[in-house]
Amino acid sequence: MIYYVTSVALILIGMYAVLVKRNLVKIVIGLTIIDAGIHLLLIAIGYVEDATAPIFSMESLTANQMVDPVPQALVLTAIVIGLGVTAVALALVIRLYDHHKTLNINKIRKLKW
Amino acid sequence: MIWLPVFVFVLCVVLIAAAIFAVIQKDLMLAVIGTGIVSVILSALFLILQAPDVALTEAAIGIALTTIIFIITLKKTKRYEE
Amino acid sequence: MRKVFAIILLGIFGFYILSTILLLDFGKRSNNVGQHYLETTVQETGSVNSVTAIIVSYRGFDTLGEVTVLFLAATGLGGILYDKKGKKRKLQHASLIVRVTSQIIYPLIILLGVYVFVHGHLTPGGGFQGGAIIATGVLMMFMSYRTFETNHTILSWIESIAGLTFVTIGFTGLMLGHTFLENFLSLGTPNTLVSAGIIPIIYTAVGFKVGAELTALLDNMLKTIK
Amino acid sequence: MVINFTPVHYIAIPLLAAFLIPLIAKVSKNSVKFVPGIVLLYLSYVSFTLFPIAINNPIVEVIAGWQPPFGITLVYGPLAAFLVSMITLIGFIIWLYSFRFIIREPIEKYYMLFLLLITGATGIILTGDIFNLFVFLEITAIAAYSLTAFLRDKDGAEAAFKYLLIGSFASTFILLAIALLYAQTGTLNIADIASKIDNVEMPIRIIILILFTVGLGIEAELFPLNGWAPDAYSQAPSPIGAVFGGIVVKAAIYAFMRLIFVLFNFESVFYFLVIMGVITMIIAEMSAMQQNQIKRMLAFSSIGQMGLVIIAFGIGTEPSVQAALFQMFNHAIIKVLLFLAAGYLVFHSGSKSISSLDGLGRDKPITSFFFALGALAIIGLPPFSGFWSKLYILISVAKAELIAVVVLVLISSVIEAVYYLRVVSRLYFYDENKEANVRRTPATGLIAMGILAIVIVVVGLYPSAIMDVLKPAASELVNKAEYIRIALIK
Repeated sequence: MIYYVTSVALILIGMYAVLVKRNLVKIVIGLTIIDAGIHLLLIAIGYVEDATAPIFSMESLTANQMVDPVPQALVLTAIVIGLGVTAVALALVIRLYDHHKTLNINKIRKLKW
Repeated sequence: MIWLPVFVFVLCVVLIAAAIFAVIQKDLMLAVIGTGIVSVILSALFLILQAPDVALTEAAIGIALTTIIFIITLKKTKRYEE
Repeated sequence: MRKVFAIILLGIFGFYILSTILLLDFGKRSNNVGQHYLETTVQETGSVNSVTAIIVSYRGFDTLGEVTVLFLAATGLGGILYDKKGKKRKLQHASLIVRVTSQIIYPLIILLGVYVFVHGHLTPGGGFQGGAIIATGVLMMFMSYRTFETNHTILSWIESIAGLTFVTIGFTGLMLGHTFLENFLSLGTPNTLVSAGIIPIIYTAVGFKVGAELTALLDNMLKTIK
Repeated sequence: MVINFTPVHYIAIPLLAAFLIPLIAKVSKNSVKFVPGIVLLYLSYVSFTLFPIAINNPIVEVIAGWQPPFGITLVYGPLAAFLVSMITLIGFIIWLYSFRFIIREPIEKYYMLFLLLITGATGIILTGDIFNLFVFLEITAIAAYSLTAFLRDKDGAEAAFKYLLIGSFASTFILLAIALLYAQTGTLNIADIASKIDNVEMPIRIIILILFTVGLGIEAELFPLNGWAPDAYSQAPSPIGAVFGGIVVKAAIYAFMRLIFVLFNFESVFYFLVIMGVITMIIAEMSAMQQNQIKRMLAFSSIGQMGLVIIAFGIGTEPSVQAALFQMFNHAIIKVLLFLAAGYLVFHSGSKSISSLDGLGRDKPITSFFFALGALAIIGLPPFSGFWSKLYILISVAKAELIAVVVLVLISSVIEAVYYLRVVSRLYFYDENKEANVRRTPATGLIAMGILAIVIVVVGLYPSAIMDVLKPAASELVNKAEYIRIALIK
């Protein structure tokens, strides 16, 4: 249960950063924190108590002693996708800084909302 | 393993604290390090949740690469929030 | 004002999401797709690591998409930062200790990366993790030797050939079997290096591709001059 | 060895080509331009062979030999076949137009991103797996962000960043919804989820629905979530604006509607859709009226048209869905024509604002003619295709006895007519206020626009040609049990 609460807290903290913070880098940090929260949530959904990692490293292990591998596969994909989005976002930040010489979105005309 | 729930609780509290730190810190370099700490603890939690594959990915991508590209961005732009 | 507004909005959102999520079971086993995978992975794919089996085989199409996402990110980043590169960075090396140490560690990191993706079907890890580790090793060299250059031609060759290998294996499956990405090699004995059919081949291709892509991505970002 | 055409070609072949482009660029930079054209032409041929089969027997392709629900499937039913073929053809036309229009470096990156953007949209439509849908959505989104900033100017980077922020929120919501669905049903195959969704408790189901509505509504340009669209449309290169309006939005609407009809087909959702559609339409048309930049105007008009499509889907009967699909098709060809024509008009006049288009009808008669034709078609004047789809939508709305909605649709059509005719009259009846850039429009651009214009006129004369094809497509979307049976190969 504590994992669920923590992951929702992370998602909310990240969203707060995206909605309230005025600094471009901070906003991107917020996005990575949201991602972290969702990843934790997915892994927690797949967890089974007193089970081991889904790797049949010994003959004696059976399917009933393992956690659900599907959320792990999904999170792996999601982490890589998150890296891609973060990289593109930061490239845009560098571009915007190059044009405006500021990271404050209040000083960048169209990004106000 | 009686101490494990306590340990998890402490990790979760530190995780949230690090995330809040990353959001409110004015020095962006420290904020980025805060996100790095979030990734480190997340990686540990993944290990506790029996997801070594994901923990390894988070370690290689979340801790190392994401932090590095943030730091490169800060080098190219500005370190302090106005 | 906007702070208050945002907090109220997030409060409502958080309340509904949390109350929904708390309805879910925690730590219970349920009879779902994952359970089926666990029961059949070793016989069907020959891979001991069921996460790897899911990523490369059962949901291999996702992985093709995932590789494409990284490829897109590297391409898009190159496009966005295009005309800014080409200038020389400041030629200031790191200290002697750092240089010597990274000189020694560099091949070890590359080796570790290769180990991780070659053993993806046996131990935790795989193409994405291995590729990221390799990129980290190259980055260390960038940092300690400011003159360290990666050869872009070779990088894009590795990237393209690895990507082509992936899709070609997919089409070979379509021609020899019946479906795209179907396994067409013998499964071998589980828990040995040469086993699990096409999984290690695909993961090796993914490892090279991810390594080359992330290196190109870091290089592109580093070469952008303020 | 005989190569059998299967739906996976739509995704694997463009990926193969995209991975090849860097190598081709090393050999000869100029030949890169041809790659997307060849790929899209090949895929059009694939559509040509597969489409007649799929109309009667939907093709379900299994990936990697795992039967559903354990593996990922591609569902190529009548509806998907129709939309994918449409996307391929329109993609080919837009490529033809880009051929001479995009002269800015790095050209090879432009064509890679362009090809992958179209592939992502195709994947969204074909896939039968919900997480795979998310992956393709991200492919589309990342390609779209990069292309929005492709011109590397101030406004482009701003628009792209805004789009990226809103898009990241969208993917957050969709991923959350997928996590909840997996926790509740234990499967990721859409048809399998649909067969188990009734066991899910109502509150959770509604939360999942809201998450999907917000996530996909952002991509599908629903009312409060479409703030990114006008900026992205107007700052991206013109052909990319056309891809957004003609292809990406269609794929997002398809995904949204598929999920609504299969997972959440309860009464109140459809009322909600009608209301959302009306609000979206009215507000977008009002905003379009106030724009002084032509591409922003087109973007708002596009949002308004999507509102109309959502209304028709919201009625939820088979004829209304058929009309909605017809409207989607019409909007795809007409809006692409408008964007392409506007691209050259903007290029010739040297400014994005509407007032600088004065008198261009005399200097650039052909391009202006195409724009005028597109404008008349999208308003819904009788000889053109836009008329029929609007008529069918109005008929089905009237049958559902929603007279207020009929009135609102008519009012918004009038508003639409006002602002389109304003631009057309400026093209033809105003005096030239300055020297226009007298370069000739390249032949490839004219051919691209010409094909679209011919399609508009021909479909306008023979609407039944498209309507007949759409009949099985509409019944596939509405009939939930049938979809589950087909997609699970039972």
